[in-house]
Amino acid sequence: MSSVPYRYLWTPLELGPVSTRNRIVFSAHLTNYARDGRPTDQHAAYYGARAAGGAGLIITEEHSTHPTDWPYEKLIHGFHRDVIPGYRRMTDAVHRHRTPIFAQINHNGGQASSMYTRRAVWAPSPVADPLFREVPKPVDQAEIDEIVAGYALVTEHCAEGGFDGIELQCSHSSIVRGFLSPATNRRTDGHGGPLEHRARLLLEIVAAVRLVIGNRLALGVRICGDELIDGGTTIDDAVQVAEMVEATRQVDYVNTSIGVATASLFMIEASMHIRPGYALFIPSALRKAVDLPIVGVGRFKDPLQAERALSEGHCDLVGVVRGQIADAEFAAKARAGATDEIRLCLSCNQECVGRMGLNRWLGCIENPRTGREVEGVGGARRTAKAKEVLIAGAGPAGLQAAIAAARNGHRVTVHEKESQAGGQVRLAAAVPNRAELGDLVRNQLAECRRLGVAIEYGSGVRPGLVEEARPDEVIVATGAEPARPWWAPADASHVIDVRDVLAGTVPAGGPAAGQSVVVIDEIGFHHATSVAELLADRGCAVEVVTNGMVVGQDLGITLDMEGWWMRATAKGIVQSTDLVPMGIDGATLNLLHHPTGQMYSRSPDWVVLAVPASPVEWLYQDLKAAGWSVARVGDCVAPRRAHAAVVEGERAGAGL
Amino acid sequence: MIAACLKWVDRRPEWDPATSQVITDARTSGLSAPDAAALELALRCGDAWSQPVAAVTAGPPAAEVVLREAIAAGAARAVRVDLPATSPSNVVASALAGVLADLDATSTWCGDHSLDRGSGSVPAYLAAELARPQALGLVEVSIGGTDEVSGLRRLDRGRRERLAVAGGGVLSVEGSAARLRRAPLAAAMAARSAPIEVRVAPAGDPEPATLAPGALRLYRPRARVWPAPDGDTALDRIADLTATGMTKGRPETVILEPDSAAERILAALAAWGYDVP
Amino acid sequence: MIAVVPVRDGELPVGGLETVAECGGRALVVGSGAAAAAKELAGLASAVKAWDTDGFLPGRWATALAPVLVEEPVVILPASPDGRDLAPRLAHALGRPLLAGAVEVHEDRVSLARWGGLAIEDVTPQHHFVATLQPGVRGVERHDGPEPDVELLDPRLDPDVTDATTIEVLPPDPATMDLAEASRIVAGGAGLDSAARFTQLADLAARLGATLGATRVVTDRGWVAHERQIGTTGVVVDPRLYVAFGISGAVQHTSGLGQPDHIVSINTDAYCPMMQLADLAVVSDANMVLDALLARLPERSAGRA
Amino acid sequence: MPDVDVIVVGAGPAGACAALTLARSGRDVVLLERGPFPGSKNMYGGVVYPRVLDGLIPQWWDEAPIQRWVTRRSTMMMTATQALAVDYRTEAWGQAPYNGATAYRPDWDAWLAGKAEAEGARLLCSTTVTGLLRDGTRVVGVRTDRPEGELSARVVIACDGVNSFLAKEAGLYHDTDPGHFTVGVKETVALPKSVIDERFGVRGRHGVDIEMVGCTSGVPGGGFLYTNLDTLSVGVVLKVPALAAQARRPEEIIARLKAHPAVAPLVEGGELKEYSAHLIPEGGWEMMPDLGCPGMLVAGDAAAFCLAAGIWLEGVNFAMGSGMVAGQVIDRAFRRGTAAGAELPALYRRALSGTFVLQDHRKLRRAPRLIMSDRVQERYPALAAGVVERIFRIDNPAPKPGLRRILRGEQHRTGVRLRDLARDALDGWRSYG
Repeated sequence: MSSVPYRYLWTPLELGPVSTRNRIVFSAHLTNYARDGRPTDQHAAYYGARAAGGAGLIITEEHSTHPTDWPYEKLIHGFHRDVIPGYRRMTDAVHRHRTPIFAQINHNGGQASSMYTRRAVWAPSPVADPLFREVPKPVDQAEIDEIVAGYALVTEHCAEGGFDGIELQCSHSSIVRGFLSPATNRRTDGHGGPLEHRARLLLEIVAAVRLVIGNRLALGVRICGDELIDGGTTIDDAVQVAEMVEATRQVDYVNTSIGVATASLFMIEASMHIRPGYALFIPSALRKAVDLPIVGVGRFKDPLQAERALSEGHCDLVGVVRGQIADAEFAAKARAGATDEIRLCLSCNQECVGRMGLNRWLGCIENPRTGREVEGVGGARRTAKAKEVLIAGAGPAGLQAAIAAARNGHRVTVHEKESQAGGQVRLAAAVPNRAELGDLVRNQLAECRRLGVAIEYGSGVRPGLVEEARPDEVIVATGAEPARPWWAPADASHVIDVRDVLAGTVPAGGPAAGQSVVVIDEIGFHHATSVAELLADRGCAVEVVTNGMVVGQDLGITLDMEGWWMRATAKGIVQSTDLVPMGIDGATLNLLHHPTGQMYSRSPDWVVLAVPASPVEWLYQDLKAAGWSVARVGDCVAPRRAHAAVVEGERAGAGL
Repeated sequence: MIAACLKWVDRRPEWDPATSQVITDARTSGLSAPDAAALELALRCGDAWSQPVAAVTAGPPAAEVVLREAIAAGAARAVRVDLPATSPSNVVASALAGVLADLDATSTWCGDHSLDRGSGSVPAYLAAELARPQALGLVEVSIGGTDEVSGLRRLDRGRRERLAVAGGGVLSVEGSAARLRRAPLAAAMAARSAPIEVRVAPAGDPEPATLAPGALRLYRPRARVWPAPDGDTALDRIADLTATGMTKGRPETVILEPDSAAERILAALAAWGYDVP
Repeated sequence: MIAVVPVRDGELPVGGLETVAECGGRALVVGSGAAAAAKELAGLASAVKAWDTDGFLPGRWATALAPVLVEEPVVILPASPDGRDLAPRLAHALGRPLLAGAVEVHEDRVSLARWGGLAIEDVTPQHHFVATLQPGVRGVERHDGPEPDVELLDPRLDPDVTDATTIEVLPPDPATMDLAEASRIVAGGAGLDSAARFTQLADLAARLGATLGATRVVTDRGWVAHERQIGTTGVVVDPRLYVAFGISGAVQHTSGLGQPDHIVSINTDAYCPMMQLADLAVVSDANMVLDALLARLPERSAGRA
Repeated sequence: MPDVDVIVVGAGPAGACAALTLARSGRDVVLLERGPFPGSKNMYGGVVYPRVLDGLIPQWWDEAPIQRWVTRRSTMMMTATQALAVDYRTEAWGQAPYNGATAYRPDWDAWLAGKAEAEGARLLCSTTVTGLLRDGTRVVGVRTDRPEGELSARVVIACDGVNSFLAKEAGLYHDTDPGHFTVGVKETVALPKSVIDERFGVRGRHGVDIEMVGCTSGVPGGGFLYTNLDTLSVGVVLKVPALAAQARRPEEIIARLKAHPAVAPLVEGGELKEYSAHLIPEGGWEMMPDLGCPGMLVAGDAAAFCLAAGIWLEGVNFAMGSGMVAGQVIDRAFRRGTAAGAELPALYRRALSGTFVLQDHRKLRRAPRLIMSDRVQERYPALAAGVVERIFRIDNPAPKPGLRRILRGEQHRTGVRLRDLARDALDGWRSYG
């Protein structure tokens, strides 16, 4: 029997002068933890926790190499000497665990705006970036020299700050990418035209950086394997670039990536709709062409998945970013054989990727500790006296409260009225390609089991039960229930809620093949789009109607929008915007086009509502009135998304 | 005479990244499971055919541990050819073949492959040197009349082959083929000081010529190509990567009652060319 | 470099294609159905020598093939059971060293796996040599192309060389087979509702000539032995056909699944990852479908061990 | 006529010393070991105090396979966030005749057994003793798991470790209350030698042994941390019933210990090499079995010779000492021709009473209960740490409080009653004084 041996994952690897203890890399990603261009204690604690959790190598987020580069507020300005103390705190926190840490250094080039700098952005050619829509200034030779000098200067700062290596970002969002890509490089001088010319800047930077670091630090280059934009670089170009990089004999490893940050970001930080390991073809092709160690990335969620990528020869190191955001001890748990205790990432992108676009610091829907390591959140404070805690509702809020309370040593019982845990998450996970969301509850249940939390199914909580059990504390997490908007008459039986569709509790089996359905999206997240896909797959003719400017407005934040559009198109789903439901008249649904005041109508077989829900708060009110020590968390306070439930549950449980 | 060719090898080697060497420890070294099975089968043949069994090894003095184990279990003779532990397979085979010829061994038992080099080529080399038939990688053995053995050998894709060897031959076995008997207490004690014949390895290289051993490095899996997404346009490649069903490879999804589902599944299996009863 | 590929009944051995690819398409195929097997090298090889001969006689084949191969500086065999048996005999007959268990072979540089795959030894051969290539280390790039030209050989077998006698070749027994070896697997997950369902599933597997597998949830419940568990804390498998009953297909499970040619998934949840991976995704109750399949398939005949 | 003079069962430190003593006196000794080699059961090791070997192996320090000489001993009282340490270091322990050392048990046991073999003892590994041979009430040999596996002897010495099968079969254990067992859980963590030297402030072959109280997350027990050459051993000993009652997992308690602010900087960044758990007979004097019966003596862990009492955590020295004494007593009895007599156990007990083996156990007989009390486990560390914290805390502009006020305040805060403190102090004085 070939039971799973980790033959490669835990073996060391040499990257120039640096040795990693295993093959798991916490690869570069934005955190928004910087303040005023400087690294913070939040950075140090965040990276330190991943080092403590067993990561083999940590590569920080990018540090800007030049004052012309400031595309978003919380960027580390590596070109200022005053970043060095922050670097030291960061590298010390990681080195304490004998883990190497590399700095990624970068100039974002034309993929930026002048909003912060008040200076024109620099790029190889005056080609406006699709996201920032700003025409950049093409750099002249003196400016190119200045860019190269900037990389050298920041490298000096990094070396002084204690980093073990430098990674040059040449993909995603980078002036080097801009030069490499025929889509953005229209130059006719020695830096434009054939690939050897377009790669000149990269090779100059490699030489300049190597000159600074000598043999003391490692040097890596991150190459894009396919920009996924027309006219951009593809895998053949990437292989050639890797060969050129290897030929310099000055580079110790090659990292890989896919997509362009300002055009195809949804393919860089793929959500759960895209298969794990989807970008493996890139390290695989590069590794075949060059002998340098290659890092593979792209939805690595599981240690065995990583092991297989290594054992099948596709890469030498595996980037596990979101996996280690969700569980800082991803590597240590797998190493100790406790793989089943890993809190698996959902690839939901809600609190990590999603918060970057909102200019907020990085967190995790599952891990309240992420980003708050420095505050000691998520650690147990064992209480002097264990309390009896009763929790009503085993959705994400109730379960998280149970976990946090049990961690502090309290005895916890959760009562769930359904036969399964999970609340709305269970329903939300039962739609096309969203099953991984269910891992949220699976992970919570596993943690409850380890902590000895008792869960009773099938019976909810009534005040009588509380009187019998006489708990010291009660936490109410009873969630929310569907609500009818004013315009939908209660007796219109063809008007149903998304939850009815998902739970299969619709009269007469609900929408069937061949029937027409209008889905009303007033929430702007996965609710409407998921059900629309589900029904379209079932053979219904589906139209999604929203009062917003776009269906599933917040899907953009989690990078689910592009996929939704592609799938909706393929499935023939119609999307109609700026329409406000005004009432239902028999079979007719009346819609107001609010920008013009024009009235429209539809007469579908079914109207499915994705509209704000209403909190289930009676239990809380009853218990409070009866004088119990009671708190409430999650949707029964106010219906919101899962992260709010988890955060509130954690806060309430940990506070006991 | 029946022979068992045994190898002294570390059963739990480790890699030392600092020196790029495999670290072995005499304390965890001894008979591998396949070698133990080979010894047991040699002893069973000896019992069945009333012939003495000789245990033979090629290795340094420390390797005598495995010979003492063989003596304790019932081997009548024990011979060690003095060779370094890292000798190449053909050198080992040729040294062993010399001893086996001297002993006039008819049936020779070996483990199917050793842990250290792991090539499994010594038994076949022996067969070639001794000009005898070979039955290698046996997982099950039955012992017939004198010098007649048949056994089951693992082929690829789960098939098995039953082979017979008459008049003696070279047989190699997997560890699961037999479990080495426990040596009686008195024999185990006596074996601690039993005599072992030591021979000097034949001088010079055997034919065919050997190769100088190369440097060891940590195992690095060989590069293998994962197909890149198809498509000339970016959108085609994205569709291929995301499997959004816009181009190809979309699974066929059917919603069916159990009976029709069963029919549909059987039809699909048949259409894909699987023989379904 | 030339690949020597021993075949049985026209079927290439494991690692056969890789060996041919390693030699840049030059191959000599030997065994029963060799000419037919040579045609399977379409796209990989353009000209192939084939010696269609019955049985498997490593001793006699080696002496017979040695004169054919004497001009070839490098001869590579797959380290399949038959390849491993034949290679040392061939090396001996050619008077050459054998580099067994290679992971990569070039004329001037050979990398050999040592210590059970812990280390690689890089060898620089000074002479002509014979090597065996470990199956699965190389992979083979996609190949579509015309069938190769086949040159038939018929060398003389030396009656003085003795080989073991083959009594019979037994087909695989899926019931007891290692999961890792199985080419067809029928597996069940949390969607099957009782231990008894797995007795039924094992029965179905037997009737389909497949081997039984399970997910972690099921082995944790003790319904199926742990060595039948596929995935992160279990076994890595690589079947051609995979039939999943009530398996949602979390990455912890699918990471243990190779690249089956065909996947059937039966699940009430049309959108779980296993259904997305499937070639045929059947939305139905896995328990009932299991009953229905058993009702349709005859009992396993006694002859098939 | 018995097959041999003496059978020693178990080639650990006790068995090897017994065999060595007897073989040197010319006795025909067989040393039976269950594992494939002596010490094979645990890969890494513990702290040994080998001075007991002075008489047996003169200049043992020149050849003993030790990891580091313990030249620094620290005893730490801890609360969740505080640590108060008594830290002692001396150069004297870093030179002959030395004091304690850390050692890997496979190295140590194999070395000692090798010494016995060199003196003529016959070591047979992979041989498990499955029962005793008796003639009436007298033990006359052992039965092994090998075919024709009976071996007779004039005397058998059972050195088969904690929860001894042989002592039990001979009916020597009276009390196997699980309350008298602790489970020892240990992680061996690799760090480069230079890092260990720097973190622990030692050089060369010098090393550190730290014992800790109040670090076991409310489960009665203690913690330890010591330096090997390029690994650290860090672990806890935990009271079995309390562990079960609180449904705590030992891994979790070790993890918390490793995260303690006083411990984390010492162990951070290490690579886990081994996790091991084993049972320790920690009841000491109270659970000690009869030390023999006609024809058989018991030594080492098998006789529950082990001290896991707070600042002492010793076993190997008692094992070596008791093995040695068993060997000497038997040899003397042979010379007098009284070995078969029923008085052998009494002679053994008397001889042991004259040595540290029994004296230490008697002296510390109250220690286990004291150490495992929640006062020593939680309240006293909190009290002590609290007092020290107040003494060293500068609350200016407030003036320094008097020591008495501090004491009273902390005593109140931690709920320590003066009566208990006095009684425990007396107990402690009787034990350790």
